[in-house]
Amino acid sequence: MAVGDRMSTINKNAQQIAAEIISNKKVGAYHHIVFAVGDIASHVKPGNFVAISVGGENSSMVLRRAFAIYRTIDRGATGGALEIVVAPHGSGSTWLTAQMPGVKVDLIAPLGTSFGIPTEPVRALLVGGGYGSAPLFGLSEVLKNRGCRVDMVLGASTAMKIYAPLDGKRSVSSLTITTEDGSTGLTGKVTDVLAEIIETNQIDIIYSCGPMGMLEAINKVASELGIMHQCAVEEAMACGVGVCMTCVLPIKGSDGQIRMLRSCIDGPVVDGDSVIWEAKRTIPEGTWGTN
Amino acid sequence: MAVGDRMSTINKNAQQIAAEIISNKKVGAYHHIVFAVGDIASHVKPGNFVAISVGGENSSMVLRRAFAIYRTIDRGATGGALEIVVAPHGSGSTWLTAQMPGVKVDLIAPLGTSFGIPTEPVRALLVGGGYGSAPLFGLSEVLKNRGCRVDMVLGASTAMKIYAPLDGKRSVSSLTITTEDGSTGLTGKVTDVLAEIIETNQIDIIYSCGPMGMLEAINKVASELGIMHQCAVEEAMACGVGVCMTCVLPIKGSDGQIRMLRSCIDGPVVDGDSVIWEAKRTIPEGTWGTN
Amino acid sequence: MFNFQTSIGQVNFANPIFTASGCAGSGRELAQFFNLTELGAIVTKSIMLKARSGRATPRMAETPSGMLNSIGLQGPGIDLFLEKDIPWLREQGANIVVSIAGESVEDYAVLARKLRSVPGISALEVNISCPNVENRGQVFACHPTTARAAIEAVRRNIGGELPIIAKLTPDVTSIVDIATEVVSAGADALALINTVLGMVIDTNSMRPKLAGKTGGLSGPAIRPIAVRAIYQVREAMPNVNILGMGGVASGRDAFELILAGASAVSIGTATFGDPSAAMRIKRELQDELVSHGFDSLHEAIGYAHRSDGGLR
Amino acid sequence: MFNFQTSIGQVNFANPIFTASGCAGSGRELAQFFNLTELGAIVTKSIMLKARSGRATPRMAETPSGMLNSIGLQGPGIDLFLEKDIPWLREQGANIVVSIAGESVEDYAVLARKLRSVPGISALEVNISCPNVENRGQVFACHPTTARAAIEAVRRNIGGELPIIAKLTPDVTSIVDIATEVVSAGADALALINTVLGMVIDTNSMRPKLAGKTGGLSGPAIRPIAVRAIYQVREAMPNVNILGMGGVASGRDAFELILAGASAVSIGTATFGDPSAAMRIKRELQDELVSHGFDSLHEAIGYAHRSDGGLR
Ligand SMILES: Cc1cc2nc3c(=O)[nH]c(=O)nc-3n(C[C@H](O)[C@H](O)[C@H](O)COP(=O)(O)OP(=O)(O)OC[C@H]3O[C@@H](n4cnc5c(N)ncnc54)[C@H](O)[C@@H]3O)c2cc1C
Ligand SMILES: Cc1cc2nc3c(=O)[nH]c(=O)nc-3n(C[C@H](O)[C@H](O)[C@H](O)COP(=O)(O)OP(=O)(O)OC[C@H]3O[C@@H](n4cnc5c(N)ncnc54)[C@H](O)[C@@H]3O)c2cc1C
Ligand SMILES: Cc1cc2nc3c(=O)[nH]c(=O)nc-3n(C[C@H](O)[C@H](O)[C@H](O)COP(=O)(O)O)c2cc1C
Ligand SMILES: Cc1cc2nc3c(=O)[nH]c(=O)nc-3n(C[C@H](O)[C@H](O)[C@H](O)COP(=O)(O)O)c2cc1C
Ligand code: FES
Ligand code: FES
Repeated sequence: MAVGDRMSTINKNAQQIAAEIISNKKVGAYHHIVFAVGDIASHVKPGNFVAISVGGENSSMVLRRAFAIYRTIDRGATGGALEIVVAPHGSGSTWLTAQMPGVKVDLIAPLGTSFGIPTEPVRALLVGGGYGSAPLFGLSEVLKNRGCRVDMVLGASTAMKIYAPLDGKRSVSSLTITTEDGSTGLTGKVTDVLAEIIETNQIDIIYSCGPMGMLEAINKVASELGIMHQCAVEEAMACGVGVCMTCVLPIKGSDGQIRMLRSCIDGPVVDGDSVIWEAKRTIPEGTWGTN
Repeated sequence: MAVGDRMSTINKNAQQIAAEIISNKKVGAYHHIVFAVGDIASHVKPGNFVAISVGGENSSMVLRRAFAIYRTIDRGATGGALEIVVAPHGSGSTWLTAQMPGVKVDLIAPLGTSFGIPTEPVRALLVGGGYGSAPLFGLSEVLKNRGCRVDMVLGASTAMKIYAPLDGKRSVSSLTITTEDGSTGLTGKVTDVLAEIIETNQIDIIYSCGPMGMLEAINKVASELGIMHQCAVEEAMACGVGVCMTCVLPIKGSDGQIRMLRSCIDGPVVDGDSVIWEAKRTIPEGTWGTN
Repeated sequence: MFNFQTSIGQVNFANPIFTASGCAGSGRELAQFFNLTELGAIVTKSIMLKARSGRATPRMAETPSGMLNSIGLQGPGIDLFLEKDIPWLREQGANIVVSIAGESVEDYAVLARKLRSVPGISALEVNISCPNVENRGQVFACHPTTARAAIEAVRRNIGGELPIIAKLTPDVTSIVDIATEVVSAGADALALINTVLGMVIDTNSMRPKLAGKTGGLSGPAIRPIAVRAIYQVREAMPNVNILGMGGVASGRDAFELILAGASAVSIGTATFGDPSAAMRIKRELQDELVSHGFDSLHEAIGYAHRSDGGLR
Repeated sequence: MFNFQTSIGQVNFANPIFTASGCAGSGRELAQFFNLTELGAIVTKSIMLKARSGRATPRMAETPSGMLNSIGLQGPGIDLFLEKDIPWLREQGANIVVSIAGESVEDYAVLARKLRSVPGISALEVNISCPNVENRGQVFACHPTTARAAIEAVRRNIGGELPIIAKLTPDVTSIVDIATEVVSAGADALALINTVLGMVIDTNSMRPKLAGKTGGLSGPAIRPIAVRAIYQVREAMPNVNILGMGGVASGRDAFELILAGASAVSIGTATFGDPSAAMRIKRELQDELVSHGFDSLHEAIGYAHRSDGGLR
């Protein structure tokens, strides 16, 4: 997926609405929350995200929170629904997970890039960490419909943090689970099992979503094996719509130039190899605009 | 009531608790809200107020809001209840009036001075403006029990803003209502009818609660007729417990000295004649500490 | 008919709601949410001479009723900006205020020269809240002499009609002193206020949250500082137009800055929470003005100064 | 056993949670809510030479995540204070830090002389964020020379053991410059930060909300400014103890100021929202420290400065 060439299509389908919460259920360590969003649902592609205002009126939290879209149900302008999976973490996500059905929240969707869908049937491996599994189920359905074989690896620190709903599982040919504490599946990290699964299933492309450290590790494996890798990154976002420049990542373009690109506009889905992973808290040398 | 000599008893009975809302009902322009407060109820005297945190977690409102206590029901440590009457005005009161039964709020009570109760049976006139009527009903019951005759005048801009519950009305010998728009009772202000009622009923003492402008006007009438007047003042309070010095009023002590006294500690109930009413946005000359 | 027009240094704007520099992207990002022509003006992010990567990430931290940012003026540099962004904005019919920032007095001079003959620009906002690389990284707007030097360089080179709006930082002992200095150096108007220097420490990592350690505090948290700065400067220089900003999130807030002395109001952080904030605020502001009996915006500007005197 | 002790300029305190000057009344008001001996110290409201009425009302306005106040140092004057308040606090067994404020350099000198032989005081906090009547009402702490003069006057007159904590305002171009100056003038420690100058306009009356027009901004809104000031000063003078304050409302917040470099933390505005805030914060802070693996408070002080260098 080429980045940096979306200027004319920025936020093209994004709509800002007051969306009613239809359902909010605890699933393991997460909350599965469903919103009524009308025809927004018809514009969402796997990998897109939603930006939600938190805290209600008089909130001391001035910024939106971004959530990967788990899936949408397109029933037109009245019945469309959008689903997300939220980990109660800090104050914003904890507030959101405490909201009851009937409450309306200010929501903008769809935002950001989506996973690139191959035109030919390929063998795809989907790798998710924690709630990062959420956007992968919608992706797997799309891939399936294109005739792809889809394998999946999900990892987390512990069983409660594996998000793998039953109907989601059905859409994949194989599902491998790893937990660091061994409370379910294999003991270890997703990267411990990648090489074997890739070889066994002759994987052509990896799609991943999860913590940045995990994405980096997956990319290392993919690079070494010369396999394409698209990942959905997660950088602190203040606006989610491209106006604040807080969410940037050093990304190498097709011209070989590293640029600080916005992960909300040129991401969250990016080519794993285009990201300069080792640039933690620094600007990589040679980045455009460092001289 | 002598002010300035309460140092040793400051906040004596005050307790800070998480109080559950038992009921929240709209009454005219106001909300009548009942809290479960346990044995706090047994310490409340007419004129005391309660200070409530507003906005919940992550609230951008850092200060408590003060509300006159309408009445309490003393059923001991488990069953005690405390009632207030709230006008949804700005963000804090609007938040409070939107809270449903079951919600717990952080509440401190009882705070401040109370109305002085005469040792002999007297003829008392209670004058309330808007939600300022609230603390007068509890007062009227106490006075009744002491054998006093109680007349009442309530005023507001319009009928919806007259708070006069049925059982409250029963405790007074006469109730006169004035509204500025004439939508109920007599057209005009409370002060239009005071002189006549005072004369007719041979009033010995006036108790009042309401907007500062009204209290000042009542005090003028009381002064002219040489009648005692106790009023519950309302100054912007940041803490409600005497630590911030924001809520001060210029008050003349028994020694003739004007001091800037805290209306949360030395008030809200003060002698009408002790207040330097005309000192709006200024420090009266000769106030202690002006040199 | 309510008259919503305002002026900043001889230039008229249809309404007083502007975007704040650095808070509206290139304009394209917001165009999905409202028509840019509905703004009094779009103020571009501060553009520098050369392309700039900005600071490393993390670049932001949420704070109570506000946020910290340390973008570090990421941008394409003036040439690409004039080639790509300005023509696009002109095509949209947007009213454009260009914000410039330099690392040296010479930078400001060159930027002004590059802009002097560009058509379709309404005013120049000169962001002097940037480190002066020639003077130990001290911020231009922090000292009267460097503030003056930057503004004089722009004044000398901009020529003609384009009004200069000098944007000041509140992080000074006396903002009135700096304001006085830049006006005497040739600024036609003032933009008040830039962000306040702040810092957040991440209590998990136990290190500064931002890669750049300190950042600029913005949002409702700083509104009282903005109102104070605007009021003080208006009191000292009642005839200098002020473009006010700092924590405006509602029509009430915009009204507050106008009463303090702002002729127009820029919306920054509020846009991050609500991309259509500027339009909402514009509607709410008009309602406030009308409900307070004003027939025009103009009458309300600085209205809080009536009758009683200066700051006590 | 976790060691919660701290020290400010040679004096030890059992724990680092203090009240903030002007935010704890005379102590009596809070005594209903917790035992004052549980505090590291109670810092008294700034006391002046003579009784003072303070400013007219309204004296406060709530702001987003903060508040403005313009109390104007209302108080009984040093003599009554020493006669009534200090003995009462000593009776309670409270650890006492006395805050003083003057209108002239001579005031500070006289206050110090009056306090030098008073028993039961642990330290002196010198509030120099007050207008200097001898110098056009300019705030002492805003200029190196006047800040120095006030602290020197105290130093010369206080004699003996009593540590001097100079309390600074953040409303300056460089707080490090002022800090350096007052330390060289004899301050043993620094209190950072006093309130930030702000203003609110009441959009109903369309006038400044406070009778005194401007007021001091406090509360969580200013915490990022406090953290920045503490971090900067700690970086410049790692051996000078800092009493930190500004928007601390939780143990996490206190921990943040400690990581930035504070040896103790004062609780101000949070007490208005919750009279027992200091006790809650003390508990929460200890939990934070323990859960981060610290055996003592001491190890955490300034911990955010480890490894990488100065402010960029
Ligand atoms: C593209 C994208 C997709 C995401 N998808 C999900 C999802 O599906 N489910 C889910 O639970 N969370 C998701 N997150 C993280 C989510 O946006 C919040 O950051 C997280 O819930 C923490 O917010 P908080 O308010 O609880 O924490 P706070 O500590 O209150 O957050 C303070 C600020 O820091 C930012 N922040 C804190 N942690 C992170 C983080 N890890 N990444 C980015 N910003 C952070 C917050 O957005 C907020 O602005 C996603 C983030 C991004 C950028
Ligand atoms: C002793 C006392 C008794 C009170 N009793 C009642 C009562 O019984 N019922 C009721 O509805 N209200 C009462 N009030 C007013 C109440 O405390 C709030 O001030 C009012 O509800 C407005 O707060 P807000 O959050 O809605 O407005 P906001 O505008 O959000 O308030 C902002 C700040 O200003 C203060 N403030 C605003 N208006 C007033 C006012 N008129 N008086 C004092 N402070 C003000 C608030 O307390 C708050 O700190 C009383 C006030 C005091 C001091
Ligand atoms: C993310 C971000 C980027 C900013 N970039 C600039 C900039 O490039 N130039 C400038 O003059 N001000 C910049 N500012 C400051 C704003 O224009 C504005 O002065 C300040 O944020 C206060 O307004 P607010 O509280 O409405 O955001 C930036 C602010 C933020 C939050
Ligand atoms: C109502 C009020 C009164 C204050 N009075 C004083 C004072 O007398 N002397 C002083 O040095 N600081 C005074 N301060 C400043 C506080 O001590 C503290 O430095 C500041 O409020 C920041 O801390 P906070 O955000 O925790 O309140 C006062 C603050 C408030 C809010
Ligand atoms: S989150 Fe604002 S630009 Fe990406
Ligand atoms: S409200 Fe704080 S002293 Fe009265």
